[in-house]
Amino acid sequence: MNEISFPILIIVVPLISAFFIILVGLLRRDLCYPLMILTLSFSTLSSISVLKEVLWGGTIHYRLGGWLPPWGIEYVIDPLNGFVLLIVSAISLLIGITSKRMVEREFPEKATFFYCLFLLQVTGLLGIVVTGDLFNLYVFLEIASIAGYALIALGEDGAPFASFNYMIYGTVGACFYLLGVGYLYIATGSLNMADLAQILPSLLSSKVVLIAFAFFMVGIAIKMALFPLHVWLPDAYTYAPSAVSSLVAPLTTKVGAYVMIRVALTVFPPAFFIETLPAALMLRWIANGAILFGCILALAQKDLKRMLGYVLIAEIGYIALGVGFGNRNGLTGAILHILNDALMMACLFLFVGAITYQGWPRKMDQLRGLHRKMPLTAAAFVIAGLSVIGVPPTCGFFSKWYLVLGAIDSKEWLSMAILLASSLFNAILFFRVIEKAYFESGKEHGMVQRTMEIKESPLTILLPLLVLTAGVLSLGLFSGKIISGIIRFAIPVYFK
Amino acid sequence: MVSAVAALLILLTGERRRNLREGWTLIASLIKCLIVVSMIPAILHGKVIEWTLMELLPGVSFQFRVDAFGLFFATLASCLWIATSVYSIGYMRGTQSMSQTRFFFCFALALHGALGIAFSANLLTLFVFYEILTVSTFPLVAHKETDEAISGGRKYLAYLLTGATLVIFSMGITYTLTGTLDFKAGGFLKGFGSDSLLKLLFATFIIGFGTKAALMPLHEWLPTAMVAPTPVSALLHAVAVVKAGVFCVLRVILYVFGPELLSALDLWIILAYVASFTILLSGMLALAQDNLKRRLAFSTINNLAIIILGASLLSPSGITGSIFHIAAHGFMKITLFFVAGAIYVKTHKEKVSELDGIGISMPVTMASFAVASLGISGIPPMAGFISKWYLCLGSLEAKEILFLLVLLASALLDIAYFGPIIYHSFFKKPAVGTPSGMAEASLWMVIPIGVCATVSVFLGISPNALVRFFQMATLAAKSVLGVD
Amino acid sequence: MELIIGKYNYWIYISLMMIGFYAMIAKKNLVKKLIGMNIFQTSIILFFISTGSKIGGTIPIVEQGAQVIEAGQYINPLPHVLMLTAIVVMVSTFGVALALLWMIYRKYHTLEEDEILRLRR
Amino acid sequence: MITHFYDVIIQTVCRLLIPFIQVYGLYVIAHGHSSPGGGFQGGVILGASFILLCLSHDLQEMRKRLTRRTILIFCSLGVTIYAGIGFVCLLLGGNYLDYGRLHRILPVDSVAARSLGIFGIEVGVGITVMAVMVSIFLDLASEEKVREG
Repeated sequence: MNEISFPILIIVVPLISAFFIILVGLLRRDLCYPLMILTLSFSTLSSISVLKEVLWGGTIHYRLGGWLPPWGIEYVIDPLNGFVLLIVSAISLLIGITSKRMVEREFPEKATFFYCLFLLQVTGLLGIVVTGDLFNLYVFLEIASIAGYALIALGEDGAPFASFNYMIYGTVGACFYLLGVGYLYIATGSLNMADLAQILPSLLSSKVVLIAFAFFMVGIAIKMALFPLHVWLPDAYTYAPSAVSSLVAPLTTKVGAYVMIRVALTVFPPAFFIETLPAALMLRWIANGAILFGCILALAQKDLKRMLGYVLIAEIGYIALGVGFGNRNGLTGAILHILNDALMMACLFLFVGAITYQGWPRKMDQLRGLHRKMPLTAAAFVIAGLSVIGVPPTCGFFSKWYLVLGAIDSKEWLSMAILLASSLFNAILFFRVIEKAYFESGKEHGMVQRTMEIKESPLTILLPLLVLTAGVLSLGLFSGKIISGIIRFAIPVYFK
Repeated sequence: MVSAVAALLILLTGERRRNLREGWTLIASLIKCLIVVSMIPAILHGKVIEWTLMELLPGVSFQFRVDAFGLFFATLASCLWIATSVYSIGYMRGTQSMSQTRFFFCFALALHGALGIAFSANLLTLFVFYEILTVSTFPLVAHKETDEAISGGRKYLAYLLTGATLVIFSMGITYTLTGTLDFKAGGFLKGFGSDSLLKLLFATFIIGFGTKAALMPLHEWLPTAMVAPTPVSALLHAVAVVKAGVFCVLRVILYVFGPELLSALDLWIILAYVASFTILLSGMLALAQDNLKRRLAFSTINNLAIIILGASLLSPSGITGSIFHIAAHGFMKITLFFVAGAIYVKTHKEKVSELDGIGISMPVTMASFAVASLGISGIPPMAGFISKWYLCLGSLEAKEILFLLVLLASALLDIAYFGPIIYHSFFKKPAVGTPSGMAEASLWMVIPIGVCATVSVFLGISPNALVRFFQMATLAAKSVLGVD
Repeated sequence: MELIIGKYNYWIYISLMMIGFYAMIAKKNLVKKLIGMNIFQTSIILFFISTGSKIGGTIPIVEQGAQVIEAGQYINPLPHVLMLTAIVVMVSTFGVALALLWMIYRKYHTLEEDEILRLRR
Repeated sequence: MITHFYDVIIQTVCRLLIPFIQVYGLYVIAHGHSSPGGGFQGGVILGASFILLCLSHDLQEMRKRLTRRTILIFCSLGVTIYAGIGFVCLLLGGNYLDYGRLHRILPVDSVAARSLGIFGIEVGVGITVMAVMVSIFLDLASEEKVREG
């Protein structure tokens, strides 16, 4: 097997094994889990090697079926999506490892389907990232979303209803995206991203292109839960089973953010996005709103998971803000934040998963004495929380730092104020939880009784959680390397 | 950095093996102090030790640099850490406090932060450790887990994180203006940006770091944080936290903006006025406090402002004096807090008005208290006298009689609020019902008290003895002003 | 007038889309919402197909031995192919949606949105 | 949901029709790469024939011929065929789904191999579509739990 076929293998291997798992599951149910882990580790390893390849040898083009673009579907990996690819596959591997115990606890009879859907979801996400074709992207977007709807519906009481709402929103988003593809096809006759990037600059005055752009943006904004199109998110992620929410929450929205960067800044010429249209300006304002709104509503939540949902909305706001600044620093911050936020959110949602697994209630005021029973898990939460707040040396600080620099470069003082204020909001949010978990030990009667049996989470949950935490802690220090080694190449030439 | 390792070890050792855990603390503090002290001779010969870990941002790396000023602060912090850890072992055992592992862990982490601040070579590294210090101190402040303690902790965090965001803002602007964040003696901002922008920048920097240095009107968290256990108060006031704040302010004044730029922009005078205002007001407020620790807290605010005032005068003696005052105040204030803690552990008295006659039952403790408080008031031969002397000289050099008067007035105020305590404790009859006779606190606590008091006298008699504090202070001042 | 008649396919797709949109937003019954969603999706399919079709065009399959290939005679196959995929996607969305509705129904014994919301309170 | 429902006309007509429908479905699949039609359409027709069977007779009748387990196997088998062919192309040194490469293992030339490759893919697609159609229908009809589309 030549090394150049890794791009396709990353997609195909999870896809095949997703269906293979159903076959296996009919015979030996206990083989499903190892198979999934094997698949995910393969994806992770190959995305590492692909990223290396890209950084050494430049962009990889892979033509499906040997058809030449713009007719055939092409998979393109450049530093930007190589980077996102690695994030997606690595985090899904970690979450995959944890899923076993949670699945066994929450819905053992559906384990086979769960693993199948899990792999389908990962396939979809990886596909979105890898593909170089706009329509293909739509297909993968829907694969990921449909798997996501089904996965979310596996959750608690409100889950089917939340999932249905998500589906209505998601479908509208996908359809808008599809319309955008259609209009773009009418205007250019091509669906290949690289091809489009060459054709589009001469067509920018066309109204059709303008409409296509608008549809793209709205569609993607729904998929990535950008304020004010975020309504589906808190419900869906709150009721989802823990293994699902810790996969979906960090990755789906981040991949959406990636699509936004891809479409707005590489398919369409960046100048169009920033100078010709007020799109960047609008995005900035929307992002400002998202950050404020997410933080303030998060303050009002009593359920830990729902609070994290709103925090996530605010974090999406950060990424959008970074893109909206339309300058080098802002974009660096946005791309870095895709990584950091994926890590932090995976860590936080996994934390919630871990405590739910042990039968701990998710309500904020019932977290007393957590650190005595589950010291490592609680420590992971503290570190991830600090990172969301943006306390150095955790990684959250560095992306925020770049965003602040971006704000200064584009003279957006209001955005900067909001950025800074949001870290204060986050501080209130997280320290409120930390206080509960650490200081008000379970003194009350009854509380002690019930919590006696609760122990630290099992190793398969704890280990990924700690790996993620270590990532949150150490990636901050290595962010200089990440930026100079990867992100620098990932930024479109326009910004250099 | 030793204390980070120590923190981990402490955490791992856990609650069960108390002696081992406390052993780690002691060993770590000793090793750390030795390492720091061993660097002194090299620095005094004018060398600068640099150590680059990795690049954080393009142009800004995670870098440490040991210069005279940083080493000065590091020496102070690490010496006091030994005293504090001995003392806190005694205190924690005395009060049977819970969650001691967390306490020692956070304590070690905080020290790690303080030393990191001392050795940082640029603003970003400094900020990293600044935040570590802030966050690790929060559990210490809220250690008692009562409502009062937690709200104190909240207040602490609210103030400090707000300050920190302002610092991020100002760092961002600085970085965009100059493309670097490395400290340079005499400042690196000169010649960048417009005057008004620089003024704004200065304001945000000072407000940002000034929160930690408890500069009025941003001091409110400090008295509230007095709910913390005494070793923590000592940490806050003498060893790390506020000292780190002051250290950062001085770094900004001297190494980011630089004296030239400040005098060109006339910013120093504003800062000096703010500091003087703080000095006078906090002195008066201290008079009004009945809780001993709160009184000490306002006294700390007072002294911090004196340090900042000295630095903002931008004259050689002023800077030397203010740097030296960091150490002098550190030793004296830690004595005072230790005494307050010892009294609390032994008698559960916190109010000044309850201290009648306590000097008779706890003679060593209260004698130390007397020594330290006289030192703070600036009476020779204590350490406080030397720094105040230089500060006064500094204000004369700057030809600002007003500030000289402020300094003198503050000395009077110091006497006014410490005098009665000494008087009451030694010369008033104890209230009826209290047991008489000798009742000192445990040796773990008395020894550090005695040692610190002795050192503060010692520093006054020969400021260059032992670790050559004074020489380092002069060296730092000279390097900043570019005088040889 | 010419705008309406000349581009009638667009008008049809837009009106269908709005009908679907209206149903998705305004209808209280979840099944009606779902039907609205389907109309919405179908309108997009129509839009794509109409952009690919030509009056008098033929299927784009080259007969064996055909000598002259005139591109103008053939309908553009690409939109059709795309829509084939899109239909698959939409059918599976629909399938999942029906399954979800079934779960909702079993839980609440109703499919009216406001009643479900009331029950959940 | 669907109860036994005797109607001689419906049952007889369906019994007669279903084999023809299925043959037609196979034809559409088989001829898909050289005329309108293909795996998807053929699969739908095949699936519809089973649904018709189910409607005209009853669920149990359907179950006898096509158990849930079989449907699942078909479902994943189809995808596996599809992806497997692509994979074989990959192993033979070409790109994914590069059917032309198949001539190395098939006793035909490159052009015919391409045609055969597409045919194989169509078969895979057809099987999957049929299985999924039927399984969605069955799931809805037999009040079973949620599954993916």
